[in-house]
Amino acid sequence: MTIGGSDKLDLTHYIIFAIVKIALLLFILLTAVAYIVLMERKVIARMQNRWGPNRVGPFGLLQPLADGIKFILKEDIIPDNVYKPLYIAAPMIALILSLVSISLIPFGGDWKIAGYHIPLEATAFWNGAGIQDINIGLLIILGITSIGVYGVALSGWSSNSKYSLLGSLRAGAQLISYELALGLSLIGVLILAGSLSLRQIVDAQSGSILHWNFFGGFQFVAFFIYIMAAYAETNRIPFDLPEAETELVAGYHTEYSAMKFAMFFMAEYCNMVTVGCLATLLFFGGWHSPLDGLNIPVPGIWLLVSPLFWFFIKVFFFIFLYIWIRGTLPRFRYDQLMAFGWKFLLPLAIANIVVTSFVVALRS
Amino acid sequence: MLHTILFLIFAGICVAGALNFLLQHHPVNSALSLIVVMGALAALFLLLGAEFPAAVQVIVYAGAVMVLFVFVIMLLNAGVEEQTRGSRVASILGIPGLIVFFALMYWTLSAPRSQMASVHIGDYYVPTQALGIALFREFLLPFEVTSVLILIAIMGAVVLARRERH
Amino acid sequence: MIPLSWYLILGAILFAIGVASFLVKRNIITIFMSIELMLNAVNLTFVAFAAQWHQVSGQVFVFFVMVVAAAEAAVGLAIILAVFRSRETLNVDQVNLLKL
Amino acid sequence: MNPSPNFNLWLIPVLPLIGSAINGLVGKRFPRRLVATIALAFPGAAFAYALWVVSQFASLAQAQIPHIERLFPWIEANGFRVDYGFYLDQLSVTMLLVVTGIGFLIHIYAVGYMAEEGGYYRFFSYLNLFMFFMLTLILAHSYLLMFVGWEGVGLASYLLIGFFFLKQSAAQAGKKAFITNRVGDFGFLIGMFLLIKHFGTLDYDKVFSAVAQLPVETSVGFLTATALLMMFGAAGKSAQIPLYVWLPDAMEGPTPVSALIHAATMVTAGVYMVARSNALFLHAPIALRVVAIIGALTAIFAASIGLVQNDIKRVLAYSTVSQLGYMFMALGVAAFSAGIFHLVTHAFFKALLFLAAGSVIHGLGGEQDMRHMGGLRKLIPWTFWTMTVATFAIAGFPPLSGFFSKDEILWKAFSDRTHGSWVFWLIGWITAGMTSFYMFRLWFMTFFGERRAPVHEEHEPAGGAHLPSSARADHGHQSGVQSAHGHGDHGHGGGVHESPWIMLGPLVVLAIGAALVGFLGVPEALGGSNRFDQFMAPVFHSSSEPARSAENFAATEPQKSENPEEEKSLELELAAASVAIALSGFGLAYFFYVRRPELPDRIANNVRGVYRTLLNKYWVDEAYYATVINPIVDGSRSVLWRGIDVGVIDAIVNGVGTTSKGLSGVTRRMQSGSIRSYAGWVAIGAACVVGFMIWMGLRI
Repeated sequence: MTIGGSDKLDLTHYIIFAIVKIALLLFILLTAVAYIVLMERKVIARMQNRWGPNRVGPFGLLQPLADGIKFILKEDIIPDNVYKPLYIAAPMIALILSLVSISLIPFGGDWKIAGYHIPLEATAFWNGAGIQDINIGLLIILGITSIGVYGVALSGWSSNSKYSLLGSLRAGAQLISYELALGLSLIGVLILAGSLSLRQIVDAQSGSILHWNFFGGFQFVAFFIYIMAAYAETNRIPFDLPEAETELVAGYHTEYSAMKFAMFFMAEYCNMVTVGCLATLLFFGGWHSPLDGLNIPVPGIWLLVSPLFWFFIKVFFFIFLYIWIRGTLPRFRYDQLMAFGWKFLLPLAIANIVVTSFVVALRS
Repeated sequence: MLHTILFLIFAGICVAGALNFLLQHHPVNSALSLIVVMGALAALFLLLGAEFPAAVQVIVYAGAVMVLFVFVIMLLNAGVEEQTRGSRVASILGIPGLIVFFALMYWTLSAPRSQMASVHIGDYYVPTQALGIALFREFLLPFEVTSVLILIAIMGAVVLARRERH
Repeated sequence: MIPLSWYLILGAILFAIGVASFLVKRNIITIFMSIELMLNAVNLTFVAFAAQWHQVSGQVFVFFVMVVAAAEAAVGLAIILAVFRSRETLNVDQVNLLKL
Repeated sequence: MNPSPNFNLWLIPVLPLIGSAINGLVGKRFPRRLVATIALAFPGAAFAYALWVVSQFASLAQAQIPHIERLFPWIEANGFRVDYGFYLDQLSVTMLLVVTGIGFLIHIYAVGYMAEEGGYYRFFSYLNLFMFFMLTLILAHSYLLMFVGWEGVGLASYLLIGFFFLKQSAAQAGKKAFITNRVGDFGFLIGMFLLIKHFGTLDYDKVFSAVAQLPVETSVGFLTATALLMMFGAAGKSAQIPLYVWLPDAMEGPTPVSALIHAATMVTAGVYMVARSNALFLHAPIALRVVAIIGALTAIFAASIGLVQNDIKRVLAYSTVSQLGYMFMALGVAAFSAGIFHLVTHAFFKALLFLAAGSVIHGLGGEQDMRHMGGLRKLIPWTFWTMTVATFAIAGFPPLSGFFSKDEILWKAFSDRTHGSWVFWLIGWITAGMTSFYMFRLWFMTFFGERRAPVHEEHEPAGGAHLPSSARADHGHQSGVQSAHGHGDHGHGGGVHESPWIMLGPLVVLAIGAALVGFLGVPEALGGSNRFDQFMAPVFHSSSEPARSAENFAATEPQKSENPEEEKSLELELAAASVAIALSGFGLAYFFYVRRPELPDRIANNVRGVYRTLLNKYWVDEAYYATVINPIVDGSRSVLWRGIDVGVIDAIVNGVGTTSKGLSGVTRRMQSGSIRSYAGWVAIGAACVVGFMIWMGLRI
């Protein structure tokens, strides 16, 4: 990682802070994932006019814990004739990659604790003058998500079963195709911000709600494309063909059980969180409050909390959107999926780039 | 210091992955070790201050090209390769030639007479803007030509892979 | 603080390994991948020289190499598919005739 | 160059070329009527345009003659340059009129004559092509361009002689003509090379002015050599000894061809060439003398052969040869204008004779043997009368054209003290007698007495029209049409028919011409003023005067004697003599072939040897075969073919083939098709390249 002016940096401090931050982040994230699952089940149940889990603890709040225990204690079955090294490696790849990408997400400015400036981002640090983060954070996230394919593909292939193979083939094709649309949809935002660093992108949107890319930057088309592609990337309904129960049992993780299965499961939800965070950062002003423009007097402590508050609100909204859509939409047919990706989203994204660049060029 | 450590780490990963690529008999393993090599190379790019190439390395190579390879391997269900005896020329001529080639390279590169600069981390750092400017100013024509090349490649791939109906 | 020749030698090593695997591998896909490995080695050399001469062009060339590699991969894999359809084998030693 | 107006002379040759191109390329699809129209239109236009040019030419000032039009540089090699240009003076004007006029008439005639033959369009395409080349030949302003026309007419004549190419003899005759001409052309070429070597140019005006500067060569020098080589070429083209053999065989071609090419125009090209180069020849008296001798010998030689031939066209052919000999004799005695004058008159009456003969053959359905003719006077009156005019003209009866021209030549041969001699006169005189005899023999045998029914088997070989119908049915699209000529019964039955008017028209016109053109050149002795001579004077005197003045061999006093009266009387006596011998020839022929028709055979039996010799043309062909042709053929077969071609050239080629085959057999192993072996080669190659580059780097 390029560390500008490394002499200003005390390496040991950096490493210590980083470790602490990562640990915190992991804990929060995994808990969040667990409770997102619970929330999903509840909401879906409501939408289908059921109760959902409500036995374990009050309102079933301990359900995730129970699930976790069950996953851990279950027997770990490894079928014969699987290609073992990859069969074991695949879920780890999936989970690790999805966890790594979260480490590039900035949640807010920085906290000053005991004379140390601590940026709310796992990989950023205070270089004396300001917050130094990765210049190409966005690209790295894209890279990581693009590598995420391997987890899916290899799992399907290594478990040596036709359902899994079909599922992973579908996943591979789907991910490659929608990655293009995803990447292109972001370029409009990049043009507006003139940078690849997530922080700078967010700062470019500071000010009132009207400066957010979604509204001020007229990037709602891009946002639409991004969400579609992201859903496909995360194999969520309506693009969940790789794990279409009705067709392929459970798709690429048919042969998995216990903790390995849990890894895939967590990876999927982590990715959902990442997508939500990205959407927030790129289109909805990150941690900036929509009320920034009209300065309402607020207590100082609030200034400390507000970025996190707004950020999580927004991410929560996107998680909810996921669940909402899952409860609403049917699944695509495979050819429809491809046609939609290649013939609709891709041209639309390109058109969006052209228009945006024209606008920017005219404005400057 | 830091640079040396990082370099050694990633170079080690590179060589190890490449050797693994060479020694593995199963295409999938080779492919995976190649991906590892590419990731390590991306890290080396970062050390050399080429961050955009690093990212593109990961996205394009690891994320697209290699996925394509793995995809094809899965599609054709390529198993462990059988050790057939093809022409002996490869081993008789090729290996010695290769060794000579590498020896020459090593000799020239490591010779003190090749005045190679030595680099810090970040003493030459190319911001993405600079790269973009270079690409769209002085290298505009090659850029356009490559776009044409890609178009042709796409069409060629489609034509070749289409299963002709009888 | 290390001399750039290390990078270049590393590139040479990778390239040599790529050539070697091209020579010894039988599976056409693997052979193809060894080409990618060589290209990567070349990219490393380009970047190293870019750092040596403080020139952007080196990295631009890396960019072009990647583009070409991608195109080549697309076409090459399509060819491999076609060949496999007609020969039912991926072993290059058995694909040494132009016509069946 | 000169201020004279631009006549666009190039139009004259190009018009027939267009016609030829049209007919040759797309004529196959056309109906015959259209083909004929095209074939007539373009030469007709050329003729008309030529007339206009001549009218303009008449109005040119003396200074503007010769009138030269250069179109574009044709060949430019350092210093040496040949333009593509045209040259107009009295000589070429005369030739122009003769060629276009008579050519046009013969075209008309041919339309009728060829009416039922196959390959109609092909025939007229060739004919127009011939016109193009002939006009190029006579209008050319440099020897090289003339050579182009020269070769071109050779080609056209070859194509037309072999027109019925399915007939063996025709094809043979075509080849014979072509090859014999090549022999002559070789001489011409060497002559041109000599000119280039010495003068560095081939343009007439430059060459002549250059020659005029040189002194007259009394011994054999390069002028003489050049002149002799030119003469050799001329001998080839104009069928002089020793290269005359092709002309009689050329009669295999259709009769209009014989008339146009082998009587009227092409064969006179040699005469034209020598006359054109008069400056050269006047500066090489020895060459001039050789020309005279060759001409005289050819004249009497061919005439003697003509005495006994039975094929009507062959008689005419030999007569043509002998008349050409006459012309060369005229040139040889420096009587150029006389030669050209005879050329003109001869063009008329000989063309007329051939056409009339053709008409006879046509009427008899392909019969050519005079022994099977006779008594046709009543049956085909028009043909008879025109033929009569022609016969009397060539026999030299006053006041017909032949008389004046031939008499002019004889007189010059006798009187010119520097170049002439009484020997030439004597030969010419005897030849005149022979000419008169065989012409009247032909006349009587054809038109008088009673029909002699043909005997079939000996009648077979005769006749250009007696082909397998397939030969005529050329290119298939004619195969249905049976030519009237082919029919046995049609020809030999009473059904002799007069030719259609399209054929008789040209006959009549030519007859009038043959009767009257003589009056162009009535000599002073007969109270005329030799207008033709005066007209031609500028061309020849310009160069001949210095020559004459510079005479120093043969005791010389000014050539016109001091008392013109004596001259006149002498000329008159000579004229009387020639008329007398013509008359005697007539009488003899009458006595032999009308009074006592059995007599000739008896004489033939008495002097069998002589008769057979004549009948077999002195066995010249056989001699040539024995001495020239067979050695060449055998040599080519045994040495060139078996030895050099097979032994050396083919051996080399095959050797190359086998060696490369063997080598590739070895190197093929490199191309095993196995990718990895290729990779091995590449690796070693890369190692070499890197090694080389590093080595280079170290050397710096």
